[in-house]
Amino acid sequence: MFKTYQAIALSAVIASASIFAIERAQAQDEIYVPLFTYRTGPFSGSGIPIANGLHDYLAMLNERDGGIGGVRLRIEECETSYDAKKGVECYEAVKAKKPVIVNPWSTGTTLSLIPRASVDKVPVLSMAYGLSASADGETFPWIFNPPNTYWDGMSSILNYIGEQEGGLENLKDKKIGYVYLDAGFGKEPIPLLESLSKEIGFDLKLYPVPADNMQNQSSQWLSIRRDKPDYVVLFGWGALNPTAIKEAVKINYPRDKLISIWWPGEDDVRSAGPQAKGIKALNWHAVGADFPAIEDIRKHVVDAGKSKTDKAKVGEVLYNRGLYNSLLIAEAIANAQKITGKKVVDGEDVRRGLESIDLTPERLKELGLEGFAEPLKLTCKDHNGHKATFVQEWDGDKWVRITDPIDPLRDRVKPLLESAAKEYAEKNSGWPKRTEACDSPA
Amino acid sequence: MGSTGGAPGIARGSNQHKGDVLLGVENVSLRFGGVKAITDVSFDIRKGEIRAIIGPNGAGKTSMLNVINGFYNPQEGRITFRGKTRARMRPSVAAAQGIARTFQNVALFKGMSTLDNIMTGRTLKMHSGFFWQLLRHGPALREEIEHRRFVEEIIDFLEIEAIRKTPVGRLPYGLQKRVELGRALAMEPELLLLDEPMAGMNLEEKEDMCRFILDVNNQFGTTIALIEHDIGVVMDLSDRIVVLEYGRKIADGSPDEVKNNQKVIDAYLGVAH
Amino acid sequence: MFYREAGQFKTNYADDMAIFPILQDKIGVAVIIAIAFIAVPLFGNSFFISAVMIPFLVYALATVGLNLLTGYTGLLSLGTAGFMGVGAFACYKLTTAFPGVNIIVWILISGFFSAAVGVFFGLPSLRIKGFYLAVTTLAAQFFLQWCFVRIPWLTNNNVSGAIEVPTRTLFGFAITGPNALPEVRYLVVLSIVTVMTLAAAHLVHGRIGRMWMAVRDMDIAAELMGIKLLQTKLLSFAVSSFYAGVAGALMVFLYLGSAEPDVFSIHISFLILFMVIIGGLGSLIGSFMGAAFIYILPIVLRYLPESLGFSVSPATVEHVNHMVIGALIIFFLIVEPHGLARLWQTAKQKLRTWPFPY
Amino acid sequence: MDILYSIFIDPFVQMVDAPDLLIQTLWEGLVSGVLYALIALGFVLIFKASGVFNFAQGIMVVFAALTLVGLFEIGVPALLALVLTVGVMYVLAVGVERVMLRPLVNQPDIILFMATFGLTYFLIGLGELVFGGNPKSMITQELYLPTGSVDFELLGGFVSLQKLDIAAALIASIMVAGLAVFFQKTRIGRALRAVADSHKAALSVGISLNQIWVIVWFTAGVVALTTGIMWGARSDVSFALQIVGLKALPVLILGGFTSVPGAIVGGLIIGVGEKLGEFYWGPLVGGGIESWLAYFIALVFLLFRPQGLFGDKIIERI
Repeated sequence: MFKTYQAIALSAVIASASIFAIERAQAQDEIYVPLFTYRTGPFSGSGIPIANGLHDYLAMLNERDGGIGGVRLRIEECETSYDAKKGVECYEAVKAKKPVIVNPWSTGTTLSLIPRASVDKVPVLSMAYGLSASADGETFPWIFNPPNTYWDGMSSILNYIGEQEGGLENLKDKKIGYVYLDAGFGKEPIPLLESLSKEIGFDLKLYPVPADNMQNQSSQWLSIRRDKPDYVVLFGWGALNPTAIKEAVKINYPRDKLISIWWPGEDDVRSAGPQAKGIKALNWHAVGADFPAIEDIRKHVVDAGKSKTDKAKVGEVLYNRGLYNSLLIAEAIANAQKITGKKVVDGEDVRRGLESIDLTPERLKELGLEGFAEPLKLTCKDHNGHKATFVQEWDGDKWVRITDPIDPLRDRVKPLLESAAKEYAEKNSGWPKRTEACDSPA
Repeated sequence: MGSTGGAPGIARGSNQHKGDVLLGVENVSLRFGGVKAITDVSFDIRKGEIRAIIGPNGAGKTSMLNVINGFYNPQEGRITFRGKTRARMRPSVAAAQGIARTFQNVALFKGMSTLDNIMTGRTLKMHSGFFWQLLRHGPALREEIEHRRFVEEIIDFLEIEAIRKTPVGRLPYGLQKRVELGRALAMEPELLLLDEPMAGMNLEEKEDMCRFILDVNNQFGTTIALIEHDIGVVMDLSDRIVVLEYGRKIADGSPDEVKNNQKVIDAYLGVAH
Repeated sequence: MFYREAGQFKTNYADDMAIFPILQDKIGVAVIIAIAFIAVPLFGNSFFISAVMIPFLVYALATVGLNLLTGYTGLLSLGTAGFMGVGAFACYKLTTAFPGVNIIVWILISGFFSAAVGVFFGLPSLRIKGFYLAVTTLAAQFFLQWCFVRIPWLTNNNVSGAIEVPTRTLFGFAITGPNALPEVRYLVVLSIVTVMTLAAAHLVHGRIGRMWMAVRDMDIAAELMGIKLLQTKLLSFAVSSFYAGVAGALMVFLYLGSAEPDVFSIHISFLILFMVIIGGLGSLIGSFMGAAFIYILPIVLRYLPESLGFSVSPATVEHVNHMVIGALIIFFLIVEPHGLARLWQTAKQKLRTWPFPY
Repeated sequence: MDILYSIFIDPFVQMVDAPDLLIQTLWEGLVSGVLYALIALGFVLIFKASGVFNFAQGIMVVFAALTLVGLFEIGVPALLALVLTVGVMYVLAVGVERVMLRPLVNQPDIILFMATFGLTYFLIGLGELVFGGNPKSMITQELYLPTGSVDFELLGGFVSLQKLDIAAALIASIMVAGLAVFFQKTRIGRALRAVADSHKAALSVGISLNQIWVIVWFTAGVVALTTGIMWGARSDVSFALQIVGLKALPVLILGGFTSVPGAIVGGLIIGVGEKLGEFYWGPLVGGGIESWLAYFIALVFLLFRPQGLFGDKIIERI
């Protein structure tokens, strides 16, 4: 028995030593890029392809180019299970290793990191999620959420619906249903929807899906059957999407009137079977693997067995989403090296690098991603870009782009953003004024 | 409570003279669904006496105790305690009025030590406020010490010093019964109900328990009502005896009267009806 | 040899009734407190303090609270996270409405809100017992979480639907918000947790604790001793929820810095129940052990392979982690169903007779 | 007044106005009720025979479904995969009995309850480790489950019944009937009922408790697999399903922990109740009340019948 206690005590000592070991000195010639990913938990369906895309692009740069500007990237994943608390823990764990950027991939974690970013000098890249107001670089110099906010996304969808009806004003007396995850993410666009519904005169119906009831949506879709909205907008995540699509098929809701924000992946739709054909979703980057850069990922990473992805899933929508995120990281680091002349850059440099992101078509071509996405330019003021998006349609097998770029209702979104940013700063009394210098005057 | 001071408990009841009715049971009937547990039973318990309730198994003795301390509410009849007649009441109210009891199958707080069990009996006498309790200082600590002193006297009285800090779950049955008696005594009851205090004991333990019961009655002047199967013990201990059978009272009187009552003899010898 | 109580005689009841009657225990506790207050902030790195110790203490506090209810009073609750949420949201409302009042005051006062809610959901406990009661507390959990999502007033109509922690100071030091140093936040949390744990120890060793345990062990007998069941149970709900509420407020204000409603999800309720049971029902020190086991062990397991130089994918680590924790829960329950606290006691008992066990 | 109207009158007006929707809602409620009932049934079986409040039942549903789909994905034919999965559930039952139940016999309920939490964690980890964490589509067609729907005109509207849901209801009924026969007619079934009545008495007449435990856990595993297939076909197979498993708790409360008919009736009441509540009354408070309504329904029932619908009346004795 005494042995048992000795063993317990010994293992406790070893174990606690490992906590302290976390803060290890990093090698001088590396750039540390932690990736917060979630390959487990109820949202892993969305998380896994994104994690693979994120990882593989950066890994490809390491393999093909030896990193960025000759400096290898140290890529480390931290598993968050899409739990804000674990996300914060990941942040604390990576902080000591001087990350040049963090990508929380969770709105909850992002919200916790926003105030810390400026203190710890770590820029936060929350790509098209997080706090919409953080698009305002004046108030949030350390937070970046390109290329769209949810408000942009929602207004693009409305714009698209308007186009279908021959003009936004024709939405008057139409009924628009909104099915959303009942959490910050899904609730964010509601103020925009409500103000537009008043202004244009369409009837807005809300169908919240509680997070713990994602796989049990029949009442929401029955209500849709009762209310017969002309269009349904879907803001879902994780298991919400496939279930919603199945339910839509079940009540025989016209598939072409169902338009989702940019999160459903191929798997989400595929599981609903052939009847899911015609469902639409927003997107801002290409789907597919026909790009030299992705060929390189195949060659250097996937085929070399250095990726966890399923080969067939390279080029799927969420994989490419992760890839786009890593593209921004890489660009920011490259820019930072250019601006500072240093090889090994730190968080402050990368923040400047992010503010001078300018992905022109030429630059994209240079990167082997010609036509992969719309050009994107960030400035000190605008950390988002509010880019146009396009609509893609599920043809039963893959997503197919069906529209030209659709602009968000920028004039509607802008005042909302500004007031939200102002409100945030006011509520958090003592919110610091921007002191960071600007490299690219807008 | 003044009695917690110099000579705790001792003075209690001694100035009231034996003989006044302390508890009156009038025409009580108790049913569970269709089953009659008690039918139209009346008797009384006088101050300072030891009153035994006997009868064969299933005669309704324990139910009677449960009625007296408010755990069951009879469908008919009245209970008068210390001159006050009551209708329905919660057991905690009966406790507050001065009725304590022990149980047929020991009902101690198994996870707590002997000391804590007996201290729990003092609950009603402790009044220090919640916030003093949080601090365990001032009135709370004083009170705790004061009552600890009282409880230690009970522990001395019952000769269970050695098991003071033992969790009662680990004690042998006989000692558990003793601790249970201690817990009831800690309440300084006016009326003490003992449900088979000697069940399952060997002779020596029984003698100890008899001694304690008599001492409680003599020293503290506590009125005692007890249920017991050992007729010998009952005859020796009690002042008066009430006999129940099938929920009805068949005899009531001094040990001698009861002993010679034909109905009682029939009931115990099982004469065919 | 060193851990002996022989020769330590108590000459008065106060000494005998002390929370730690044995001298070595007193010294031990003093050493632990000294380490916690001095050594940890001096030598701990930022990760250890802010991602390990602070949340550990917060969970330990909530565990102490749930232990008062489940371990001492015998009422099973799966609504702890909901009550924590009430504390957090109340604290947020209070400090944004009255920013002038010190945040620590509000953190403590928010406990009262959660206590009130706890009492409300404790009302059915008079009629409903055991696992049945657990389900009614699940109603509290889900209903409260729904309220956090659904009532925008609670988040001051924040578009993000989350509460964000403003900077607040104490003696000129920032104790909440991004500028608060981990050491400062840690000391604040540690002080509150220490004081409240001590208060809990006082409660359970006194009249109220005995009443709770009496209700737990045999409610009928307790009632016949004059203990009013409903009041006693509700008091337990109130105190327990108070602890949970303060823990919730600490979690958001001194650890996370912002919170969406799903921070207080059912998983946290379960986690805290694990901590109570693994630590030991009815043991305060066990609450800390349980919290350490359930909260710190996964962190250790997560970073162990890395610090030993193995490269394992974090997802795999997470999966193995789940399996190891699950297996360890079962293992510990088999070895010692009364929890780590009992294991600790047994160890002390052995130490007492060491090196001559006969 | 408006509030009262919208609470007490308007929903009923809606029901009368659109009877097809009412029927559809009732149907949806019944279907999810059947699935809740199946999860609860697993609980009841285990609780009856071993007194264990098996929290892991929800995760067993996911684990079983995941095993089935996982096996299929690595190339095992669907029906063989089904058989293999049943085998896996048997191995699980034996493992649980050997490793968990046997050493923990005679421990208090709460300890066994906690142990099933441990099992839950373990199965989550194991499932994700072996089959990956990404959600999978149920192999509906490969298992010859019908898809599509039966629509018919009714009272001026239409009601659409998913063939899959009909199949689910049918399979559930067959399963329950089969279990009933099993318990009533077979030797093992009688032994099982004996164990439920009294462990000691059962032991004294020579029934092997260990064997019984393996059988009930295995049966619960098969029930879990059925549930997993059905629910997986409705949404998909992922660990998010385990939260749905929690809904079995209010069902159990309603039905009583030991009553098989109770689990079924309770499941249907909860299923129908929460769908009606969400559909007709949910919009009054902004919707999403389904997450807690079931627990409230159970709570209200409990206040009037603390022993559940089918439980025996509790008489306290001292």
